Amino acid sequence: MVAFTRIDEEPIYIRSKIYEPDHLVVLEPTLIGAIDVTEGLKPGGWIIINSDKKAADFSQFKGFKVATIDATSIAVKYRLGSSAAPIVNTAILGALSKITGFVGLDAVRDAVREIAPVKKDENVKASEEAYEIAEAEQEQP
Amino acid sequence: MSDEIKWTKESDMPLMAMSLGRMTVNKTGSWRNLRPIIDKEKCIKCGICWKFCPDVSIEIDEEDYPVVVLDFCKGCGICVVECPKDAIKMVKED
Amino acid sequence: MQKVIMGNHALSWGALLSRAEVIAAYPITPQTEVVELLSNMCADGDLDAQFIKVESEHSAMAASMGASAAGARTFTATSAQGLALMHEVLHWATGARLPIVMGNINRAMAPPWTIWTEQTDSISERDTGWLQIYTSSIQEILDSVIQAYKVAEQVYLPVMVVLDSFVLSHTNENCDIPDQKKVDAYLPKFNNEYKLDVNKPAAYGGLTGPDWYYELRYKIQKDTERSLDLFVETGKEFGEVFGREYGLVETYKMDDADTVLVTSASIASTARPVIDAMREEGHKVGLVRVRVFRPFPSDLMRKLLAGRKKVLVVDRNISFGMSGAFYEETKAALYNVKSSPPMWGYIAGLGGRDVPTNVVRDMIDQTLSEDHPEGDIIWIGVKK
Amino acid sequence: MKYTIPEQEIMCSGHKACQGCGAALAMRYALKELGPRTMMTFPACCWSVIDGPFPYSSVGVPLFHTAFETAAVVASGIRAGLDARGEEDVNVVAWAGDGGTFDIGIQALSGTTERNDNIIYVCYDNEAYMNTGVQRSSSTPWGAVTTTTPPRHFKKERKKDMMAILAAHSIPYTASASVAYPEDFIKKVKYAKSIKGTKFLHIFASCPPGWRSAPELSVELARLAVQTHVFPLYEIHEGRYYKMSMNPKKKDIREYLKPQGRFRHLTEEQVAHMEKMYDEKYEWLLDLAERSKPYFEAKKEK
Repeated sequence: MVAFTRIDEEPIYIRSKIYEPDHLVVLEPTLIGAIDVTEGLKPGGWIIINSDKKAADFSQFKGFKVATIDATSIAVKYRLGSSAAPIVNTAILGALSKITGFVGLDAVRDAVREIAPVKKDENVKASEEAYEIAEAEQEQP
Repeated sequence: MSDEIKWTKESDMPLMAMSLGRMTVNKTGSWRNLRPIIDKEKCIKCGICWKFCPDVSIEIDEEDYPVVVLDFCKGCGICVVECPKDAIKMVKED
Repeated sequence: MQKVIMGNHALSWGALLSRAEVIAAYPITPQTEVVELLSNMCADGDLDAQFIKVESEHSAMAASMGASAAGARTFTATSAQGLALMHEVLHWATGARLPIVMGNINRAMAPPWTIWTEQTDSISERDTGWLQIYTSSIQEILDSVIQAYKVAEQVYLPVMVVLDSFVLSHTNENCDIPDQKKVDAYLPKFNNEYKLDVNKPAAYGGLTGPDWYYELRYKIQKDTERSLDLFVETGKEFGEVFGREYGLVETYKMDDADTVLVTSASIASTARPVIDAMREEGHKVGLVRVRVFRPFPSDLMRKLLAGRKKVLVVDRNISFGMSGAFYEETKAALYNVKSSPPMWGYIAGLGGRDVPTNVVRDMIDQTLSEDHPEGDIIWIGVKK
Repeated sequence: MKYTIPEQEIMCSGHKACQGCGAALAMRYALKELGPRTMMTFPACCWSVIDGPFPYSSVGVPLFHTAFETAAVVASGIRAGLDARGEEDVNVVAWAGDGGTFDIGIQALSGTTERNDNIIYVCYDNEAYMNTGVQRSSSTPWGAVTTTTPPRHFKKERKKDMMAILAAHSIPYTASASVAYPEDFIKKVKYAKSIKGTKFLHIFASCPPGWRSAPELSVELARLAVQTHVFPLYEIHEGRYYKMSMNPKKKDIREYLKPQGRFRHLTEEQVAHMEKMYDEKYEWLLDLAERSKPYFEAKKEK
């Protein structure tokens, strides 16, 4: 499954899919290799991967910047979803905001608190923890 | 009893098909071929004929006798069959 | 209050702010979030409404009819197969002059099974007498529900607020949630003067012969025509109160446009940046987004389009054996007009096929490159 | 005079029912008890015509004519609308024929009933699509001739047990009644009025043109249907507890069948077969009623 987000200060009119994203978030790392996740991704863009590996382990993504976050472990730790099917979106959001700087941590906290249907505190903590530990890696050579 | 409603133009009508009068404008007595005649001698004022009239066409007078409302009686004859004293007979309409 | 909400929730918020008193609905993808949120709003006491959880869409509309006939402000929502199932009672709601407001999420019709966007479901209901608003943003969905009641309750006709499946229904977007007090002032309590009333017993919808049925239809048409002005008036008033004005159509860069793109809903939104880009290249292109499709704003379309060099209409729907509906009706409006421009009719995006900017651009480019359209239907992107 | 049923007449004369119409009688009785604070829905049925053409009406209460399959759910909607308006004391009544109840309307009726919406649903059963000219419905009894079940191919399927279907929804009250027993009929309407939830009344309403019987025999035939155990009068409380309203000594079914043209083609063998079906059903009912006795005794003590 793919989903798209457009972020702007101005009103957004385009209501189609995104074919050439600036950045990419991979929630499910097993997709890497199964499909070309970078198709259309603009050179120099961030790839933020939910993985317990290090960014350097994804050496195949040449020409992009890679960051990893073990969102699954964070989700499991805060009992978001189940161990078999953890819900990783709030953790990955924390990492995304840290790495890209699109929005600050306070905004993430507020949004998660407003939108999370259950376990609001745990979801906020997951975002915070991911924000804390996510580290920007260097561009892949 | 309500009067017949007569319109000449659309602006006279309501917005939707909404009734404005009662069906008592429709004198169903004209449907009748046979007319019930009540024999007061035999009548015991039990009200059974009044009770079983599907057309609300039997009234009870001040002396408790049933009276057929000829404007509306359709002449079905239920009252004749139901009368326990054979006090009602159907006769041909003129 | 600013809030990021999905299109479906914009419908729910619209119903909440309009103080809907009865809601009757049946779940169907992609409409479910509308009723889920409304159920929660009722359960939490935010919305003081009776929620009838019916066993089908047919019953959703029938229950809405009963509630509306009893004088309650009534809301429902559906999509595709559900709307088609309602067909019979959609006519009933109009004939009984019931100001029900319904959200319809445009989903393509089966078979084959599909859940993605296409307007053929609501277009198929264009002759039921329901007024139809096609929206193009999350904000507009919410705002349109409130306006819909204001128009519906003046002309005693039902209104359908239409939005694209997923493209709008499931897109989360920043939305201004209007202040309840302001909404209350804009949309006061409704006193239905024809409601069922034990103190004024009347039968509604009894057998009507050819002598007066014709006049009842005449009245529906007259009030439908009257709603054109009401959409403009209430849209203007909405702008004064809430800062967002709405009309029958939305125009963009039309002043000196010699080629005009006519379309609706989310495609019209995507087309805006295309118009911008082409303007920068020196093409005199403009955009007309048809917002109110029923009644069709024929007069306004004549004013906007007569005398232009070329018009192209993009339809995300098809009336098999003819063409796209917006094209049909735009063309019909321009017939008998002296300076009627040649008109290209494109079918795009059926069954949720994406319509990105480059596809919009292709259609405009093709129009610019031809002197006259070939035929009534131009398919775009058929895999051949 | 001592009236055995309420004196008030809400329904007026002048309506368009045929001579000797059981459905008209049923409406007259029901409204006597329901009174003026009542609203009704009619799907397509005889009563859509009986009530009178626009702009006239006979029922004397607000009435919403609606599509064939929607009587119950439009009533649900009216109930919700009235509750929203704070008019909770108004009786909301869906008034439908057997076609609109047994056949096309059963889905919406089941929905309303499952939700236990606070309405009274009345099915006036004349055992065929009489309004369209006597076509068979799933309420038409075994053996009957209609325009779609001609004598050489009379109806070979049994009448659907609507009472049991309704009872299976565990609604508070389900009852059968007959135009031949107005006091019992009205007692049942009165009880239905007094409790919340979905109440279902199954009314046996004779139809002279449809049954090919004499109009003057309408009440007598309805009475014979009860006396021959063809249409027993009983109540089901809470979907489980059965109570016979009366248990008359069985009369010969031939007395009921003979005056009706719709049964004239039946051979003696077929009549015997028919009688057996009714007898079995009646025994089954008596058995259920017997087993329900403790419930009603306990209720009485309270």
